[in-house]
Amino acid sequence: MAGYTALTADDRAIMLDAIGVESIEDLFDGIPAGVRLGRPIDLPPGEPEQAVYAELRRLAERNVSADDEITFLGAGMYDHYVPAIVDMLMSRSEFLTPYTPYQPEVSQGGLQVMFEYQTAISELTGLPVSNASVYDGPSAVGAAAYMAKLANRRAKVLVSRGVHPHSRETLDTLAVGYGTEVVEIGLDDGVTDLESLQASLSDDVSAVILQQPNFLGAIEDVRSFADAAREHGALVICAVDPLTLGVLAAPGHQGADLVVGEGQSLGNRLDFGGPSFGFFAATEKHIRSMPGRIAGETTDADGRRGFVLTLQTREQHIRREKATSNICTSQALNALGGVVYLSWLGRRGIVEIGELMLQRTHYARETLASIEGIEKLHDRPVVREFGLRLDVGGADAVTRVLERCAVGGVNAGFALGREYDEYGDGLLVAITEQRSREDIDRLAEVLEAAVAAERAAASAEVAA
Amino acid sequence: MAGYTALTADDRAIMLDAIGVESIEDLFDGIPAGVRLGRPIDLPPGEPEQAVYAELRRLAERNVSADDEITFLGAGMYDHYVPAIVDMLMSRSEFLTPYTPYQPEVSQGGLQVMFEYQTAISELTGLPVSNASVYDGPSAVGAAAYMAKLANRRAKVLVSRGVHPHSRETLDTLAVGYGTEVVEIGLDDGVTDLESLQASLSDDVSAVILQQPNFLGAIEDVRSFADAAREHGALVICAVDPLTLGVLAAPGHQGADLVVGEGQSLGNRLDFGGPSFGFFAATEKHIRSMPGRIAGETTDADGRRGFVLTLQTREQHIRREKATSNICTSQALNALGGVVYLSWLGRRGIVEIGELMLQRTHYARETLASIEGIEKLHDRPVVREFGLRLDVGGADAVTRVLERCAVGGVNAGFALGREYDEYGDGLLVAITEQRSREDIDRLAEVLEAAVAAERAAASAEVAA
Amino acid sequence: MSSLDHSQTRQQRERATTIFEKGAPGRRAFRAPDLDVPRVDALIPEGSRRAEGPRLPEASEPEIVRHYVNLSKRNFDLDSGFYPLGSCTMKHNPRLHERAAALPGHSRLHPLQDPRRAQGALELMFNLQESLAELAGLPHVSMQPSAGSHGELAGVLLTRAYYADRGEQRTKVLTPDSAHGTNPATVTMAGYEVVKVALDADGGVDVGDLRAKADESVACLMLTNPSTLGIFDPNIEEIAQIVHGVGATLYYDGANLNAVMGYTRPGDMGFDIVHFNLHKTFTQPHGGGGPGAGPIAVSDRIEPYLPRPQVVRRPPAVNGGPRTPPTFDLDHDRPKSIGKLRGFHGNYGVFVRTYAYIRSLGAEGLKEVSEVSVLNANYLLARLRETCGDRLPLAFGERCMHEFVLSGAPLKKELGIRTLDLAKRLLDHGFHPPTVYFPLVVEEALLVEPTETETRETLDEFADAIAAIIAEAEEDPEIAKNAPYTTPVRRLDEAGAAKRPRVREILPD
Amino acid sequence: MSSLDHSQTRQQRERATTIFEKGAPGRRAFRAPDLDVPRVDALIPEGSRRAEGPRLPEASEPEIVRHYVNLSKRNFDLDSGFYPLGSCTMKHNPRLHERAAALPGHSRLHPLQDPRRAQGALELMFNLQESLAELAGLPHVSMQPSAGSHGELAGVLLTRAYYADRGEQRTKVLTPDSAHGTNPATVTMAGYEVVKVALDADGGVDVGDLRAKADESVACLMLTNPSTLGIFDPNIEEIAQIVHGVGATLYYDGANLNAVMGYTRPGDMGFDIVHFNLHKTFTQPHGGGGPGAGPIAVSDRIEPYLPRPQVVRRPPAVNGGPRTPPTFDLDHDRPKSIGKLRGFHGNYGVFVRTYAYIRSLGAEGLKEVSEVSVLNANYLLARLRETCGDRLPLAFGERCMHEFVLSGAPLKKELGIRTLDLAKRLLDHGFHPPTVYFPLVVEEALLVEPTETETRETLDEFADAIAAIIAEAEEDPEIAKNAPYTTPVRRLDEAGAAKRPRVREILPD
Ligand SMILES: Cc1ncc(COP(=O)(O)O)c(C=O)c1O
Ligand SMILES: Cc1ncc(COP(=O)(O)O)c(C=O)c1O
Repeated sequence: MAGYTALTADDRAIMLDAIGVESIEDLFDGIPAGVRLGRPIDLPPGEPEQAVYAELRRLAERNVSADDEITFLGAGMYDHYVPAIVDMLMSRSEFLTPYTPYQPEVSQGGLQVMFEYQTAISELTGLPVSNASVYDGPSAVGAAAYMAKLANRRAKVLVSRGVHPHSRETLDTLAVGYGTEVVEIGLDDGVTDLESLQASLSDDVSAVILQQPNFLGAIEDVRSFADAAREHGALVICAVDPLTLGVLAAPGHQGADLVVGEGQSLGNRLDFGGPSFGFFAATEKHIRSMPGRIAGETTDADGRRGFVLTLQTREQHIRREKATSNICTSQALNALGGVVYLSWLGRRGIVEIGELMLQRTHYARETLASIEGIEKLHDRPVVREFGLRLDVGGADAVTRVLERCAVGGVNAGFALGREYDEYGDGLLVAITEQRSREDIDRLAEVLEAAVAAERAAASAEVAA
Repeated sequence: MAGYTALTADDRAIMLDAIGVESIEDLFDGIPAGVRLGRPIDLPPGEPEQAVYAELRRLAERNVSADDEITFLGAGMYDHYVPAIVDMLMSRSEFLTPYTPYQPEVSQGGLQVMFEYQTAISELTGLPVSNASVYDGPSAVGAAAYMAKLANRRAKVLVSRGVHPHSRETLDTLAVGYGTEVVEIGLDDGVTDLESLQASLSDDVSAVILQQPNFLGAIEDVRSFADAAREHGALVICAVDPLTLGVLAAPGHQGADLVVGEGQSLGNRLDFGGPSFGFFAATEKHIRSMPGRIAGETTDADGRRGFVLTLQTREQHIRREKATSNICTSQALNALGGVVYLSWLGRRGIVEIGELMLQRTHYARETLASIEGIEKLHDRPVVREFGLRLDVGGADAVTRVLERCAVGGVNAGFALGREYDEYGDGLLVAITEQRSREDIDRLAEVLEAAVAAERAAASAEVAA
Repeated sequence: MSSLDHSQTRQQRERATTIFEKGAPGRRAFRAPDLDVPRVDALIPEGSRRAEGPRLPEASEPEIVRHYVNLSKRNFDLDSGFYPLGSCTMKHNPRLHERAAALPGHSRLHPLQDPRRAQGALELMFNLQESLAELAGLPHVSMQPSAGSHGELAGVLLTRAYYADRGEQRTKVLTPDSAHGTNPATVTMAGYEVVKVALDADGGVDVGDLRAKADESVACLMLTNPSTLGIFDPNIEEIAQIVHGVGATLYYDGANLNAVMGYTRPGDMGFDIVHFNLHKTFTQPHGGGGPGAGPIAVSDRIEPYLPRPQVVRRPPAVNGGPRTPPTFDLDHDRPKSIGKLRGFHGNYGVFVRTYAYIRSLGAEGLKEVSEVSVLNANYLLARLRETCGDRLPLAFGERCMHEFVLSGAPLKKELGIRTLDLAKRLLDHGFHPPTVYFPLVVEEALLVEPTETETRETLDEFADAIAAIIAEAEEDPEIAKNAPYTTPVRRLDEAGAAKRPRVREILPD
Repeated sequence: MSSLDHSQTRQQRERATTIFEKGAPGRRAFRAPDLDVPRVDALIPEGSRRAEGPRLPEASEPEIVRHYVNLSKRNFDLDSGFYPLGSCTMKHNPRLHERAAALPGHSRLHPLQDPRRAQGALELMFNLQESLAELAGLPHVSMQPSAGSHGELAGVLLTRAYYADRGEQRTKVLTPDSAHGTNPATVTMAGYEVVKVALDADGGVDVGDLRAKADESVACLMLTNPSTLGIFDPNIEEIAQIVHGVGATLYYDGANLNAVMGYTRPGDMGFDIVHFNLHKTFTQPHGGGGPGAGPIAVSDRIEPYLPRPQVVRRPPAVNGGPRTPPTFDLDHDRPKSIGKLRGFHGNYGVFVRTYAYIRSLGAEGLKEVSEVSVLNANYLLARLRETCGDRLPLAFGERCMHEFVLSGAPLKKELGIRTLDLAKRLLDHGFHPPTVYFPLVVEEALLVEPTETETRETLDEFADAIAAIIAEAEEDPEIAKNAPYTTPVRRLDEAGAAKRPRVREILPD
């Protein structure tokens, strides 16, 4: 008996008899000979639980996790603390193992969680309508541009170069399918170039896409962009880190029509990039063209309050080729983690944690920028992340500096040259509530030494 | 707000008003001035969850756990694999957070688990009656001797030197209280000396206490001892490792009246020694003098099958000074882990795992005993553990050998000299299903080198 | 006067209140770390500073725990009962997988960690790609898609890229009537026109219709095999010939792979692209609607277009200095790639679980999965046909693969009981109902998939419950029509919900 | 004919079946590792070899999971509802503690690991000893006892060792009538005679009676303060004087420590020995009856007799070579020790949780615990006195500490409703009842302890439920007498269970 099956020889005999066949093989008669595998599957034999666990442990130990170093790596996913109640609730059978709530009478738990999640996302983003999750942040950006296209049928979208590179690349990939032209708007001194945007706006622009804070951690002036876009009837899509929304203005209050983003910072693990969740919020008028599940409130036959999946006529299982999206399975459990986290954080906590990140980020930026050979990438206000320029001689040298820091037990951040040619000497440093002043001071120490060593090595090379 | 409390300033005002006092302080009026603390508690201030978790991680990392080395350390607790479903079920709120099932109508889950646990222990031990757990193995031995005393009011117990030293010491400690004289019966070639026991038996012997397998891993001839004891009307108490009872005869079938033991090997973690659970099984006639909770089957007002705590008139909360024991809170959750583990292991698994340990133990013993400078402690059949003699010059040298092995990532076992003066050169090696042949071969390699090095160092010293 | 209404359960008695309605102003669970750096004011420009914080809940930790624990009890779940939801493969979710995925080396690993310091994760992904390739019978795998529909989108975009690269203009994608809704929806999103292919009398693809519609304008045929009717298409070879004959690609919707492992593979059947639903066949828990993962396997000709980055194994370096690429690496250098479908590398946490599952079962175990899932389905079918075959007939044929479709049409016609009523009444019996009203080609459809991890006893109990409900309906159809009675809420007004959508809690200011 | 009996819930309808009745011969979850060494026969002597294995369950993993998950749903638990079980301190159990205790460095640490390689565990235990000493106001701590009653036993055995060492013969231990059952039971097990001390009119120790009974034959007075009546004994100083006056020791049953942290300490009151219930005051989850831990703190004169080994901190070594003792160590060299009370070092996993709790709360948080627990108790008391003070009066005094005792005597006399009936009816309202029929000195006692982690709203709801039940009983007492109605089973036949004990499942051979 393998594969968590339960049938004994007796069971099998009784069952085959009831079916009226001789053997299990007979049940596969319908598969034509020409397409049969005709040999055993070429995979190793199964192993006991203890052996499989040991192997997974071996693999885990070959990774350097955020538990193993002091990490300032962010660039889209962040080392935030996940409170224990999130794990506990996400692992309850009742939340972990059901399917999408197709039978609402026995799914009120999951449905109400979605309703609460939607409420929280709506509060954070400042928009009245949220769906119950999409895959992740970048795919949410792609989905938002698709929705814009469905809404106004215009030919192109303008996307800020400050939007996460993965979001931009996902947008490019998907836009080829639904036939939207993607035009990039450059950065100027760390933030999206408003003039360049204005120059690119026209009546065939479906949407303008910004990120807040942008990939460099800088705070964008969302309202100005929204005003500009609105003049041309373009929708404004804003990707945002929800955990900054205790201190940063809600894009929905600043004119954004769609607010989307990556939910990992809300109680989800790093998990090497997934699963987490994407969120997707919109103004009222777009409710019937949103992608994904939406939970709605209603009453039962006796008048009790209850929740259902609503507006399903948007969805693929009802509307098929006319659906507003193809999404089916999304990230419900991760969204549960999100709303539990937000409940734990609470109305005051969301402000406090934002303020803490803001202050520590400022401290870190000033401390690091005062080191010989290091300067700020730009002077714009930042929150939770910021860019530096390392005067070490370009992208390869930055990589070597990072390696030197890693030896000292510090992951100094993300080498911007991996995604931005123009910032080959750039380093992106993320600061969460997990990084204390002590950690930051340690980073300063290690980074200072690494930069100095790299510069010394470079001048030695020049001298030689 | 700290301490997981919820009262806001508003709440407090309303509540104080309802009570009719001015301040919370007033509620403590009844504490006389002379006994007041009169200063703040001298402990550090509280910390956020993330900081406390970080500190607990720091402490954890200062321990070398069974995950960090290949360990052959046993001597009462063993590195068995704990299946994931045990953790999952033990952490379900419904099992984790209730009190002792005083209200059976809303505690059928816990009560039925106890009933199932009792059934499993009864099957393992070969005795019809089990309680729902005691603290641990050693305290179970102490409790068994007390029960023997209640049963026959005799003056002394005979305890084999093969019984776990902690059990013997616990027995000594408790026996001082209830006034029983403890006489030790020595070992002969690894097992309890039957002749010496026979010589010590008399009509004032309340009970004879054995362990199966004994502390040295050797298989005792329980039946012969039971026959001898019975002749003098003494009860036979057998402590046993339950995980060997798929291959070793049930002591209850060999004449033991009480079978007790440490339950850690049944799906419980090492936890630096606890919590795990002790089990306690007896023949029918002792049911009304057992210590601890016992779940019993009954019916409800409508005739439904149900379970209750039964025979409570034995217990302290009813009988007070006449109770058969003072035990109240025991180890229910750990016993749940035990019965889930046994269900997972199953009727065939308990035999298979016993057989596996038996075979690998034999292999390890033969392999190690063939190393230069190492010999078997005795030739008796063993299961799951065995003793070796290291010809390195005594207890201190054995400790140094162990340290050398530790440097090689192997915990070679328990230095018998820590508990047995007569085995100063002894090493006790435990083999569980987690220790593969590869692990054993690695132990052989490391131990061989360590013994050789120690011998070389010793002769160098002699030469110098 | 009773202090309680005994006609209702406690859950029914209590009004559902959200976490936003609980707690009180000022309550909290979180405690912020102390500010350990000098405070600086005005770090955020005025216009970008939030004036009033979002109205998140204000509750103590005990309140939050109780709220969600009690909410969880308003869910039916697989760990508590039988969940024969067709097409969804609700098989047992081993907890080993959760334990393994939670190891900090996996769960606390940053996706942008230097590949040299993420060798375990990359090795796992690489090995998993190899395993999935073997199961697909197709050599190349991308782990990036996050669900089945995401895999479909990847697949159709790959097809598009393939033709674009060849300079071919194709505009249509064929799907049979029995296709899952995600298939046609995907086609639209990928900018193709959907063309439906009819089914033949046995529930398979109507080969004549296919032949008629297959021409040079067709980019792809998307197929599930066994289909959503639980039938293995006997004409699969001919179908593949026709599709390939016009130069189109063949896409395999892998949702039903659970039926055929060890017997046949999409690649063996001629498919070019296949997605896996790791949350079906490979037992990632469904989480009430995700997360899942929908990796794809493709043939050589599609490979150049796969999403970026790919996990690769590099040949061992000759002079392994610090600048040598690591053994397992991320290959971003894929000039023809369609690009990215999402952030980072896909749902890695799901991969860990799948990896554990494949290692636990091995080659034989995976074959046993398919065998027992088919045996269980056929046994349950036999039991149901025996007791209520006339009221609830099998839609097509005599037997099935891992699932089967019954038609509730006779029940509706003869007793006035709709499939929905039957489903709701099953809730009272403690079972999750099968999938209802899908596939669309069967009137009053009931799609039943027991999976391999259920016992014979459970199948018997389920069959008995269906029989009891039908017997009950023969006498009094009203009972089923008003079911359920015992659930936390009773039948819900879905139309009302859609008419005036209330999709968030209204909060006091 | 309905297919179901709607007068019952599903749980009520289903017969309870044990895991031994589930499954089928040959089913299994465990898979053994392959035998990787040469097989040798007859390794066990014939007479010691088991002929037929124990009849353990034979079930698949999914069956086991479903069985226990469904069983769990037949429990009431603290995470789901209010649990005001007096004397048990059912406060919120933070999950942080479970997470911390599960870290492999703690949970996978062998108790016999070389102390050099267990420095984290020993440091934790040492620090915890220090914290508990501060809270007890007594300088020395042993972590070994596994529960309150185990701590009591340790305490009385320590007293015995102390007198034995001094050559004094004492034979009696005093306990007040309100003492918990473990107190007298412990006394007997430790070989002393129990002598009861009367209570005075206010529920405190009758000082006159104490004075009369306290003489040189008395070894100890065991006291809970606040007592199990929730009353802080105002005469504690005099009591201590009397006991110490005859040379006896004073033992503090720490079950009620939750009431007084930051206000007073057992040591300040004159106690010599105190046990803590880490599963009460320090929120170790109760687990349906353990595990707990009952560490003890003692005064200087008792210290030499503490159990072995003790965790100690060694002064930093001058020349720290490999043979230097580690900083934190186990001291076995305690010649006057009473020895061991159990294996190894106590319930370490519980210590990790307690440590986390004390670090989370800190000095102020612990004081707030006591303040709010007392405030909550007094508020609930005030609410109950307001609505049903005549039917359910407070047994003693006007106010309380962290818990209070009501007497159901009027209710019984006037309406024929016993405290038991009230408790059972509370179950229908979704509350766990308070402790009933304890302490024994109050007729029809109801001992209510809300704890500090409950909200005001919860206390109000509970008070309302009690009021509703009493109002209901005024009209129709039969309802309460036959309660509960909505639980998985209804009132159980306890007498029958005790008469013909069935304490295990009967199995087929
Ligand atoms: C046949 C079929 N295809 C595709 C899908 C879509 O998969 P997912 O939900 O993972 O997007 C499903 C899921 O229900 C399905 O059953
Ligand atoms: C007052 C009192 N003393 C002692 C005890 C015994 O504690 P334990 O159950 O931990 O043995 C209890 C527990 O109920 C108690 O309430």
